[in-house]
Amino acid sequence: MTSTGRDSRLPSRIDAQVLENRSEGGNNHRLVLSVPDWPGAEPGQFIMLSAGARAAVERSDPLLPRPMAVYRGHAPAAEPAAGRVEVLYRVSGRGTQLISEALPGQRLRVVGPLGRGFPEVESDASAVLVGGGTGVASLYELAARAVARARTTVVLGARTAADLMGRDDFAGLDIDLQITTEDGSSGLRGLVTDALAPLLRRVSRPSSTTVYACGPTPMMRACAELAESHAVRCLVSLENNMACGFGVCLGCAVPARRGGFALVCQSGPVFDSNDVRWQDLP
Amino acid sequence: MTSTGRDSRLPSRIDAQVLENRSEGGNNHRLVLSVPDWPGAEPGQFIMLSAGARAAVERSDPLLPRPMAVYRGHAPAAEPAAGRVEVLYRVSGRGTQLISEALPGQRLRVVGPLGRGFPEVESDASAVLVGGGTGVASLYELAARAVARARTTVVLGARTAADLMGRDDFAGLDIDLQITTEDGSSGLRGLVTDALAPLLRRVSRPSSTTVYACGPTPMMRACAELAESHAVRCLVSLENNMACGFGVCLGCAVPARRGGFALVCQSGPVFDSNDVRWQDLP
Amino acid sequence: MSGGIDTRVCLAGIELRNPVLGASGTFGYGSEFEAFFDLRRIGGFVAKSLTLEPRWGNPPPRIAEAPSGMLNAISIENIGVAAFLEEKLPRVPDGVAVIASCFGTESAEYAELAARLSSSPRVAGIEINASCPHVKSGGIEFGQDASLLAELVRRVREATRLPLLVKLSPNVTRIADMAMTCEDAGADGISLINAVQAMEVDVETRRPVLSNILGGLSGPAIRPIALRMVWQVSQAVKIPVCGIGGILTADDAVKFLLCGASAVQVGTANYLNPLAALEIAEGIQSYAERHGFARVADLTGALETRSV
Amino acid sequence: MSGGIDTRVCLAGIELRNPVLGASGTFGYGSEFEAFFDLRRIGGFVAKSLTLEPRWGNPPPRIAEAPSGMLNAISIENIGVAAFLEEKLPRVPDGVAVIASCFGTESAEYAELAARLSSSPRVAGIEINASCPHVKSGGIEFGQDASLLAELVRRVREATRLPLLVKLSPNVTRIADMAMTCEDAGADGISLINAVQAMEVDVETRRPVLSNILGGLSGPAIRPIALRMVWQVSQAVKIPVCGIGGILTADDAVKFLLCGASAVQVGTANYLNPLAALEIAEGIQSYAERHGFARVADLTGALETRSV
Ligand SMILES: Cc1cc2nc3c(=O)[nH]c(=O)nc-3n(C[C@H](O)[C@H](O)[C@H](O)COP(=O)(O)OP(=O)(O)OC[C@H]3O[C@@H](n4cnc5c(N)ncnc54)[C@H](O)[C@@H]3O)c2cc1C
Ligand SMILES: Cc1cc2nc3c(=O)[nH]c(=O)nc-3n(C[C@H](O)[C@H](O)[C@H](O)COP(=O)(O)OP(=O)(O)OC[C@H]3O[C@@H](n4cnc5c(N)ncnc54)[C@H](O)[C@@H]3O)c2cc1C
Ligand SMILES: Cc1cc2nc3c(=O)[nH]c(=O)nc-3n(C[C@H](O)[C@H](O)[C@H](O)COP(=O)(O)O)c2cc1C
Ligand SMILES: Cc1cc2nc3c(=O)[nH]c(=O)nc-3n(C[C@H](O)[C@H](O)[C@H](O)COP(=O)(O)O)c2cc1C
Ligand code: FES
Ligand code: FES
Repeated sequence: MTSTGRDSRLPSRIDAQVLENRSEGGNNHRLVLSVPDWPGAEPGQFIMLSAGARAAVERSDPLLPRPMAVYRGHAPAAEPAAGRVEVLYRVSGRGTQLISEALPGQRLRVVGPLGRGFPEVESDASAVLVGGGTGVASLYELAARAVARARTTVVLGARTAADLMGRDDFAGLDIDLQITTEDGSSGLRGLVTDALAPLLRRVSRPSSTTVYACGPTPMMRACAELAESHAVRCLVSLENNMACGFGVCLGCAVPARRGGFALVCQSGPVFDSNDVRWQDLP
Repeated sequence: MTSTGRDSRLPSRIDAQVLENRSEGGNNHRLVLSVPDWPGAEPGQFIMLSAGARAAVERSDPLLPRPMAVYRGHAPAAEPAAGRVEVLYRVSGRGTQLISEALPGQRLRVVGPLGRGFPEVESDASAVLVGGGTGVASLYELAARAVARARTTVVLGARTAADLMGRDDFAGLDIDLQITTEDGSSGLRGLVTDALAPLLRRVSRPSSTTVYACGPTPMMRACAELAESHAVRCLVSLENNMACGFGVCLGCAVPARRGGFALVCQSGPVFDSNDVRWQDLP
Repeated sequence: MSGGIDTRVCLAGIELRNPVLGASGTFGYGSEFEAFFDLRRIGGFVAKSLTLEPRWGNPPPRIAEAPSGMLNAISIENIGVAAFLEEKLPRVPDGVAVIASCFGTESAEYAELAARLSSSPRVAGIEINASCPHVKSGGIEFGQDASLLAELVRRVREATRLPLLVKLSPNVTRIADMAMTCEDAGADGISLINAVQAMEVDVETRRPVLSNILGGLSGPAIRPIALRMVWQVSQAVKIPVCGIGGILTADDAVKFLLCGASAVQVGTANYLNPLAALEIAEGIQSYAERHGFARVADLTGALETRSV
Repeated sequence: MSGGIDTRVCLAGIELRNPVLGASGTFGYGSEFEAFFDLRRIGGFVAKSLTLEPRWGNPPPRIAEAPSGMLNAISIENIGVAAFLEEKLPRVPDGVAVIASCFGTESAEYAELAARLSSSPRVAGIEINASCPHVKSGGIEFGQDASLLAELVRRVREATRLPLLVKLSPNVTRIADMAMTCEDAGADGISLINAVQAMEVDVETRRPVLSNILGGLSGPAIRPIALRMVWQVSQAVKIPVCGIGGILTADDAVKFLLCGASAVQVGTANYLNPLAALEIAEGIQSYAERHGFARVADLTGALETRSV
């Protein structure tokens, strides 16, 4: 697969300190970590997060760290100790449950920044960002940087209003924000693709428009198909199961259009949708 | 082995709610649980405590519950919802570490009351209670009940003053309280046996005097030997490794003087020291 | 568990109210659980393995904790078959299936145990604990050698007409071969797995943690191994399979049923939660209802495998 | 690790700065860890198993979580021996012992791999991954059949003068017999254990979690099993043993050394903590110092067993 992102910064293992960790209603939580010397991350890069600095040593179940997008990273050049990493996550299983129990002051193991993020949005282009479920978290930095360079539209979807992630943050950006919920409790009733389709129909310059999608596989597949039918480029950020996050377990393989597999943690998580063999995804 | 205790109440499994759980300095912690319908426990009985109501289901490591003496149990006949169980524990490993992280409001799994406790102290007898380390926690209820019936002396020992458990509670009882620490930071410098020996030398009626000991095995063995040399009866409360606490794993076996083994959780934890084959204890 | 769908299953000819049994060595002789729940609400239990004479086990330490599991080296401490028949069995309420587990160092001992146990109408079935080293074969376990195992099962088969389960040791190269051996020798069902041979060391004392050096690993740590073996055995034999190993929840139990087990045994989980077997039985029923199964028995073998 | 006691060990003729290696399939080709620490601070690593030609693995899902462990069914995806020699090996800093792991479906493939790898002075040793099903024997793994294993080790032995380790499958009845077979066939050392065959099921979809249905269980869950096998093998063979399985901490590693291992490999722990191998190496040294050992090598076999 062709690499879509910019060169990534070297990852390291950091024992980060919890500054904030709270529910934002429903199962959505916001975690703010103090990470001195955080080198910064490109939009779309991620970290591997363990629920303790000695997580697996003190209790080895659940064992694996969880991949989490860097929702917002803050790497102040002048004052390295002020480094911050923010994560929006949904408590959906045993690993995220454990992460949600971490109290301010506690240390969590972070490995990152990892992966290749989104390429820089071209100036004067049109960017359409589509986030569903936890995929929303991978898009905030991209939106924040795109807004100065391109016409930026963001579609955020969830099952119901309470499940929407990061909505207020996105609303604070100078973007065209559209919300969809399956039950109609907020914004358009329906799926993100119900909002994306009319947007793509109105596109005047397909060649300078890009769709950036992150969410459940069926959603990304649908976005990719829609974009293709309008001759618009589509980049997707895949959320695969991962054990390591840095290319040594080979667990995160995704079937590649050109044959064989690509590692989501190394060549991705951002891929050109044409490079993914969608029909072979589980 | 001959049973030393009174009939135990039927145990049940209870999802108890944490009312208080805090460090008392050093590694000693006090846990207060709300246990509606707590049937009460005899002095020396214990519970099996898991660090969560769904402990092993959410995270299966560490797996086993931990046996803990009922430090103080409160079973108000009139108002069953006011039942309380108090536990004094030392954070010494992975299980107690996890228990120490439980926050007020959280639910912990309790199985109990378990085992056979101390027989009732005879009126007008002399009772000498000797507690070392976490063994102190098994003796408080006994001391509190003995004081009205017998001349009661309590010897509490620890490595250093900060390790002493429940000292203020014992000091509030109308007993003769003696403290020993190995480093001399509080009370007599030395071991509990250094305080016990002179006490036993002064005993006038050995046949109506009983030593009640709970602590590390070498301590209990030394107490048993001292008592025997003064022809004084000695009851010990053994702290064995346990998986179940109610007689089905056979993991808590202790070599019995009369041959074979006895289950600490079922025939004990309180035994007549003459019934234990001390030389075969690990 | 009144109302709702049909929870009954048949395991090797033993009719069970529901597919959950207490596992041998973790359920005592049944009465220990009566303080906690009415035994008639689960399928039944397999009693602690019996020998002809009462037997003490290993000196302490006998147990230790392991990652998501525990080690034990109890070594079949039990009250002997006579006391079991006279004192323990009569205390079990009617309607609770009691399976008796037999243990010996020679086939003849197993056969005699089976014969004596068959005299009681309260014994619903026999389970051969094949994890005992055979004295005449230099410490090789019955369950680790196909010809020893075949001979053992044949001898016990001749001694009893009760439903006969063989409980397999997981410490073998090809578990399915062992199961087929048992089937050919006349077993009515296969129970698996027993604990996995393991060891733990104390780095401070530099000694093994167990007095016996080696012990058996049980609990959730071995569940994926047990599940694999149950699946392999279910493919290989026609007789029913009883799944055992690390089951803590109804979901865990359902996995074994889907992989082909007709019933399950709950072991180590009883120690953590004396109500585990009951909660698992109730949870299996809810699962079956939620997923539109007409009977709990229909869960058996309902795993869908993609073409590979 | 400057100052302090002598940490060097010798594993089957391979001189190691300290007894900690990264395990095959968990340490990539080494370079992936250079962002995290200087590879010269651990003993070295075993590279991902190589086949003669590059090879893709199984379709996703390839991994799943298990109690205190994980399942994988990667199936030896690798870049092939040529790319390894040309592209990967030259990138490893001098002074880091690289052991090449070989994998094939016939003995001849293993022998050819060993021969080609022996041409490079940067390969410190060969490890035979014997967990591959032998094509001509109907899917039986080399490591599960003593005669297949003997033949395999002999063929590879003839093809290389490099130190030769054989990595054993734990899915066997008597691990010590397999190790003795390797010793007799000319192996210089035994690595054990590989992952334990296992399975996981998703109760919502009622499908196996892995596309391959079966996978290998690794991580702390299997540590007590691995420790038992290392102890059994150390008693049975004279050649050195390399301990593998669930090692997360220095204490875990020390247990393997005490049970007879000359060195250890760290696997799954690398995923959770890319600095695990380094921290374990440093922790072993502190342990040895704290317990008054003159050299880390003296830990090997220092377990005290009571008379049983
Ligand atoms: C690059 C990337 C970025 C992500 N960013 C975010 C984010 O910012 N916020 C957020 O809430 N979620 C994010 N996810 C998804 C998140 O990692 C999973 O939701 C999470 O791992 C599920 O863990 P759990 O403990 O809740 O579930 P469990 O049910 O405990 O997980 C069970 C097992 O499945 C694995 N697993 C299940 N679903 C996933 C998944 N989608 N991805 C990886 N492993 C999975 C776990 O590793 C575990 O082994 C991201 C995933 C990737 C790959
Ligand atoms: C009847 C009884 C009453 C007890 N009362 C108290 C009390 O009131 N307060 C208190 O602090 N402690 C008490 N103990 C001891 C307490 O149970 C242990 O200190 C505790 O289990 C150690 O657990 P851990 O998680 O700290 O240690 P870990 O190091 O995690 O334990 C490791 C393993 O060893 C086992 N283990 C280690 N030491 C013991 C032990 N002494 N008893 C049982 N299992 C052990 C654990 O079960 C576990 O399997 C009592 C023990 C018994 C038998
Ligand atoms: C302490 C203990 C004692 C056991 N005793 C026996 C026994 O006497 N007979 C037997 O067949 N299995 C015995 N087992 C094995 C269990 O029945 C069961 O097969 C094994 O523990 C795996 O199941 P689990 O993971 O649910 O515990 C024992 C297990 C434990 C933990
Ligand atoms: C994802 C993954 C891939 C593996 N690939 C290989 C391999 O290619 N060759 C090999 O010999 N072992 C392989 N192993 C096995 C490990 O080297 C090791 O033997 C096993 O995982 C047990 O050690 P651990 O518990 O420390 O991980 C792999 C293990 C995992 C988890
Ligand atoms: S997550 Fe391990 S290689 Fe990608
Ligand atoms: S702790 Fe299980 S029998 Fe005593």
